[in-house]
Amino acid sequence: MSDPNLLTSDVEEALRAGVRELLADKADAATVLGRVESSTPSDLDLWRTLVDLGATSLPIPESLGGQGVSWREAAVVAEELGRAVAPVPFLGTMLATAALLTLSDDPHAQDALKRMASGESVVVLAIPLSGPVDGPLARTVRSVADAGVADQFLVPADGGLHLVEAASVQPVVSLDLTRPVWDVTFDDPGVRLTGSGESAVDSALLAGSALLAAEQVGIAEWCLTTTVAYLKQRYQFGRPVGSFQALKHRLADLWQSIVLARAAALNAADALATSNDDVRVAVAVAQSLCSTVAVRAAEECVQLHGGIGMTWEHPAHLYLKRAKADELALGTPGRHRAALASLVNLPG
Amino acid sequence: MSDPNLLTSDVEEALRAGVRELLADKADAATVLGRVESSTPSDLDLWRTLVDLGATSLPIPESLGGQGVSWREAAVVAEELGRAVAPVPFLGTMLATAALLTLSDDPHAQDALKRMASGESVVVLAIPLSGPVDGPLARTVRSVADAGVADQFLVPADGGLHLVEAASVQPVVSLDLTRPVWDVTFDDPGVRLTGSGESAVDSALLAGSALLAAEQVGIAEWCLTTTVAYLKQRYQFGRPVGSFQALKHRLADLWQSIVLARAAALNAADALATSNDDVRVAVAVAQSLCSTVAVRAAEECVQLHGGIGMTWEHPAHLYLKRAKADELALGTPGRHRAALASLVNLPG
Amino acid sequence: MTDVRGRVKAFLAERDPATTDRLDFLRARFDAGLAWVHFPEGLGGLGLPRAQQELVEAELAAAGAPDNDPRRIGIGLGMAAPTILAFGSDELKQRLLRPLWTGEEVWCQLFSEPGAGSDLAALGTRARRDGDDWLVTGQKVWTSSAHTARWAILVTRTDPDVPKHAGMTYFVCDMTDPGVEVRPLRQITGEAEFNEVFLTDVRIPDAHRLGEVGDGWRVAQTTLMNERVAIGGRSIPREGGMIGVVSDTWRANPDRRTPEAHDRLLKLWVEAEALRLAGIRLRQQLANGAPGPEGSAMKLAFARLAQELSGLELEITDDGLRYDDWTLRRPDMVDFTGRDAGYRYLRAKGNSIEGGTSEILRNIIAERVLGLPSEPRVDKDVAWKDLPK
Amino acid sequence: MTDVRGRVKAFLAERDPATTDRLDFLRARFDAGLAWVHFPEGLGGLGLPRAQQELVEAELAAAGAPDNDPRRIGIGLGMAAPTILAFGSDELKQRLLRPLWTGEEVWCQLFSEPGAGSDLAALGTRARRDGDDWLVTGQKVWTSSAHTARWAILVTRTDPDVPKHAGMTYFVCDMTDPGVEVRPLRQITGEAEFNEVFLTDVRIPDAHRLGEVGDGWRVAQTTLMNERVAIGGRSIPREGGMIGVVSDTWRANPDRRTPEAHDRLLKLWVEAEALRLAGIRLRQQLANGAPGPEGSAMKLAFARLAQELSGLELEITDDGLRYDDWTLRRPDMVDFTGRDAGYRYLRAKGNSIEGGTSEILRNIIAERVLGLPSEPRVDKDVAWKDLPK
Repeated sequence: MSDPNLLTSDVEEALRAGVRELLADKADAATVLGRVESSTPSDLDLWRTLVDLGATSLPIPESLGGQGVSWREAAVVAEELGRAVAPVPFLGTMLATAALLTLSDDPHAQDALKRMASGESVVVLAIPLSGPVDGPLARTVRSVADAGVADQFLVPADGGLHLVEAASVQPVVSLDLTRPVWDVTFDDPGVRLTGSGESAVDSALLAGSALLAAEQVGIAEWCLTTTVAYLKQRYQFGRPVGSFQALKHRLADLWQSIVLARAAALNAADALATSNDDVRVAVAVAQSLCSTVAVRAAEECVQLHGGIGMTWEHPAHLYLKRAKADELALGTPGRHRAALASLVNLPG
Repeated sequence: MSDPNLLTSDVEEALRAGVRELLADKADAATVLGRVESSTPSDLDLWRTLVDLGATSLPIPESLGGQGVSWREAAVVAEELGRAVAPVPFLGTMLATAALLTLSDDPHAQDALKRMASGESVVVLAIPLSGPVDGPLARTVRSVADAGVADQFLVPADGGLHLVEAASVQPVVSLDLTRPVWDVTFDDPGVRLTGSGESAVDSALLAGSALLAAEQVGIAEWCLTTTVAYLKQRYQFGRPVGSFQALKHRLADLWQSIVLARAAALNAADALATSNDDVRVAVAVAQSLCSTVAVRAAEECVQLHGGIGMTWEHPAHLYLKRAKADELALGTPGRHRAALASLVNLPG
Repeated sequence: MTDVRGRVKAFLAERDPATTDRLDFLRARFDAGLAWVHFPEGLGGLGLPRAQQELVEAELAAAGAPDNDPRRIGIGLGMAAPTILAFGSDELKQRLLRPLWTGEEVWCQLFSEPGAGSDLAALGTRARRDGDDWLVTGQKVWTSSAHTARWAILVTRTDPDVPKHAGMTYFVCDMTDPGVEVRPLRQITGEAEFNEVFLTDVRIPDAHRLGEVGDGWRVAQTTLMNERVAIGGRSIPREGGMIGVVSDTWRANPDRRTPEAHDRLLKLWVEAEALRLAGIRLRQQLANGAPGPEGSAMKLAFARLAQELSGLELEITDDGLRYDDWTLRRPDMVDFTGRDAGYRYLRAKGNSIEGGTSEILRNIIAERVLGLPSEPRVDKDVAWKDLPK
Repeated sequence: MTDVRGRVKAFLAERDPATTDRLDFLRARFDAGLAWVHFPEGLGGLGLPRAQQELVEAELAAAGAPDNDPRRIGIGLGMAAPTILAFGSDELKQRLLRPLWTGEEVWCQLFSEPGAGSDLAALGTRARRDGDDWLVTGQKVWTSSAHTARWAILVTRTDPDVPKHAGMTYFVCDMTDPGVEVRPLRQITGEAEFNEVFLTDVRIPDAHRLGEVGDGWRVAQTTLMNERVAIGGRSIPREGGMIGVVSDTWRANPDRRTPEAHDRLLKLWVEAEALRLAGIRLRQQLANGAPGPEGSAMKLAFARLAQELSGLELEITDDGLRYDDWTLRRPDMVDFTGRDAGYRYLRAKGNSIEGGTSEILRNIIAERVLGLPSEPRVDKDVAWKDLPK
């Protein structure tokens, strides 16, 4: 097995810079906090700009109006969206994209991908963001990410995937304010796409987990950077708080964890992009590690900000809630490790 | 359920002071290191003095020549022996004592207890110190603690306990220098004692685990105290190393763990002494916690001593080896927690 | 020795708790010296040893007497009262202690500031002398009960030209003064337990000063020494508190179980049980008259456990992505069991910050319990106004 | 640009590795400038970019050429050679570098002292001028290879009356001097990888000084900057190193498995894999000419992983109470896979101490990578002799 490519290319860095600049402009902390307290928590204006930038259709082939690049680039976008906890329907649409790409012989699937690439539609995969997806799905799917702004849903049922409009989409009071979930009810079977629904969902979960890992790296880095900046300018006992050794050591350890998490996340995206045999191992490694690191980073961010980190007005809580929800999303670290056990012959 | 008594009495403190004084005199670090490098790693002179002090026969009834007190007092002795990593056959004989006390209607058992109380015999329970004891025992029992100085063994076989002399006792190169193990072979069935061998071994394991927890508290406290003392007098960068905040916080956390471990160990000894229904829970809690705390304390002791802690001449390694061996002894923390799960209705 | 039990019985004989108005009963109890028996006579006490209070409480509880809802007025009872007793004039004691104890007047504590959290002595709220009064201007934060309080204990800076510990002065502040503005401070849970308090030329008579001018640090120490983890009179039962909630969540949700979560739960169960036992031991030490320093270990362990348990609970609960309510509530106190897993997770984050951060607590343990040397200090001999902020 | 590949081919054409004596081959390689191509001509190099060395190594390895056993002479190659090159006289370079590179003369490093571990600049080994020589007296510790070394790099204190960083001087020390006494230092593993070195009036010619008198700290920095985690040219395979050993132990001992140990193993497996990937990434950055600071993260993570893995291994191995051998051995290097679980457990404890403790590494990361402020310093402006010790 040759080594994965764990460097980001100049093209990838240019994409990152573009997205980051956009988010700095349209999704600073105050804007995001205001947005999530409103009745329309998802920012569709921002989404439209991302569509125009091509950032939402990176893995869709050019023939269908997408960018025709790879999941590596999508992971760059995920990381930047995580760094800003931007309230846009990226994860839900990427799950749908990955599923549809496995069924792209079907003209309805092609059409859906085209509409997604152009921004005409927001199509979301109707699975519970947390919890088992392997059971039979009820008419109501609970806790679907990004459902509130979806025009259509991809619904796994009877071994296939169905392209459906929802009968109702009910908001749920969600822990994660920047990626709330909805309960979605269907009463129309819609269009059944040709091909295996199971393998489509499997592909979606793999891609979604790899993107989540990238997002978690973005979250963790924001938390570390913000904490370091705060501790440099906060004085107590006549010294910058960041000069106290116990805190320095904790932040050094956190940085060390992020170095490992970043390598694992890049590896998962690269494995996905190159469709290599190792992708399941790569994704399980990345998800279990990055979930944990992001939660720890967010928890340290709150703690090391002291009282101010406990307030609603400081953005730290948005990251804490996202990090914790991400840990539950698409399998907890423990479940990813359990999956790994059989992949690498370490039976329990 | 009324609260356990988690204070030590004046009598118990007097016992502690007596044992501690004796050990300071006869088992300081240099003496112990010299002893364990010799061909006779167990210190029978010291043992004899402990016998004379009554410290080895505390739970044996006065009618059989013992002190007729309880396992609480035995735990005080275990803690002090742990604090000194004293190379005496306390654990092995206490395991045998606990087993024999459940069979004390048998005149051979009474005789054995009498001989143990007087110091005439050293009787040891022939079970592997680490690893499962529930399987059928072979003619050779591997890794028996304190076997090298035993005159007789209690051997579980065919559902009963047998009082036997060993055919051979082979020294094993042991990780724990201050409590080495031996492989013991039997060819004579000896005397079968009346009563259930299983319940005798079960009682022995409960008592042994509670004593081990007390021992681990002693180990942990020595490691903390010694490290604190070293860091106060060691200067680097023009300051006592103990003034560096990162180390202070680690030691504060360690102290906190020891506070909890001590309460758990006292509770286990008290539950054993009062034969209360809760003893299995109390022992599982104490063993799983105290094992972990002792290992962590010993590992921190080595690390925070820097280079000197890595040398053979400094006693830290004796504690590290004992703490790690104790963690494996009579069930790892994970196994004790697994036992707890069914006791407190937390199924996996 | 005064027969406390006899006094209580005599008191009860005159006033049937079942038929006496609650407030009348409490006032009469104060006047009978049965409020806090270790306080002086005339101020709600009998000048007796503190330990005797337990007898009084037990007798009154057995008779079904109303209490003064001590959790609700904890700051008054635990912090203001001992400080007023130690440093207040006779007039102040007479005026303030009775309604404080009965709960007729709620108290709050104006100590922390945005720039002075762990480093309380850095505080910058200025008090300037104005005739027989002081004029106070500044901002305080993390003030619970400020919106219901009649009075506050307040620490101010009266001399910025001396080192920080030397230039502070301590007052009793009337919260109805027009210069006092209270704003709810919303937390990450959505609710607002605490407040920000803005003080603008608040006028405080010099007679409301506690301790000498410039002696505020020492007075504040008296207050803070009384703010310690309350050790109740009774033991917590096994699986009391958050471990019980999480254990029940585990039992109720077999689908969410994984071997990894199982062992994590068991580890936390073990630690929660050991923490409970450490509490029993500490209470037994107290009863024995020989309390150890273990209380600080318990606060540290409690915060960590609450955080880890609530983090685990979100993973094993039915749907951890949901929250119960983001409405801006104004609760009287923390409700760790009445709300859902998400609330517990978020609220527990405060356990290692409020009442002294875990970091400060570790410093204190390292220095006072273990005797490790302090770090080099750069702020001891510098005038407050010259400190970097 | 010099065609390195051509040079190697020409060199090999004249000397068949299969028939040439190993030492002759190595000496000739040095003389041909193919030892370290980034060194100057005449000193084993060709004055080329460092990256070209990899081509040389690959060509020679492909031809089956002997190497100079770089792990065995790591201190000479990695630390002494760059320092001699930067600060040595021409005579010293000519005399020392060739046998250093061929391995004919082994080097050791006399830096650490019992009282100067993390704080190297506190060292107290005194060098006093004596005519054209220096007389050196003191004690060094943790010296690997001292018992086989011909030469040492040595840092001493020449002026105790100035602050500690200013009064140090750096020398090349002849280990055969009669004033040098080497004693094995037994470790907790039972073996003695390291030595204590006692120096008593060791006579060193002034010509063996590297850098100016009083400039030893700066010279030592050159040495230490070259002592970093060696990033080999090749990737480690998955499950390479200790994780592979422990995974195999797991596979071999089903009886010892518990759910708790299982998840712990998987966590460590994940971290080991991520550490391996971080290494690949760092090498790719280096190859790209843009190395990041991640090497220090890797050392920190490596030490922690080695310790946790070996701790787990004792729990899951057949009988963790046994040890393979307490004999006082004198190994050339650490043998993490050839010995048993107990050895790995004990030896791994050194990973977070040797080559810079994990604590010092965290300081460095916090200050140099994260840019956090340093702590107040109490030792900067004090004469060395007045520092508390």
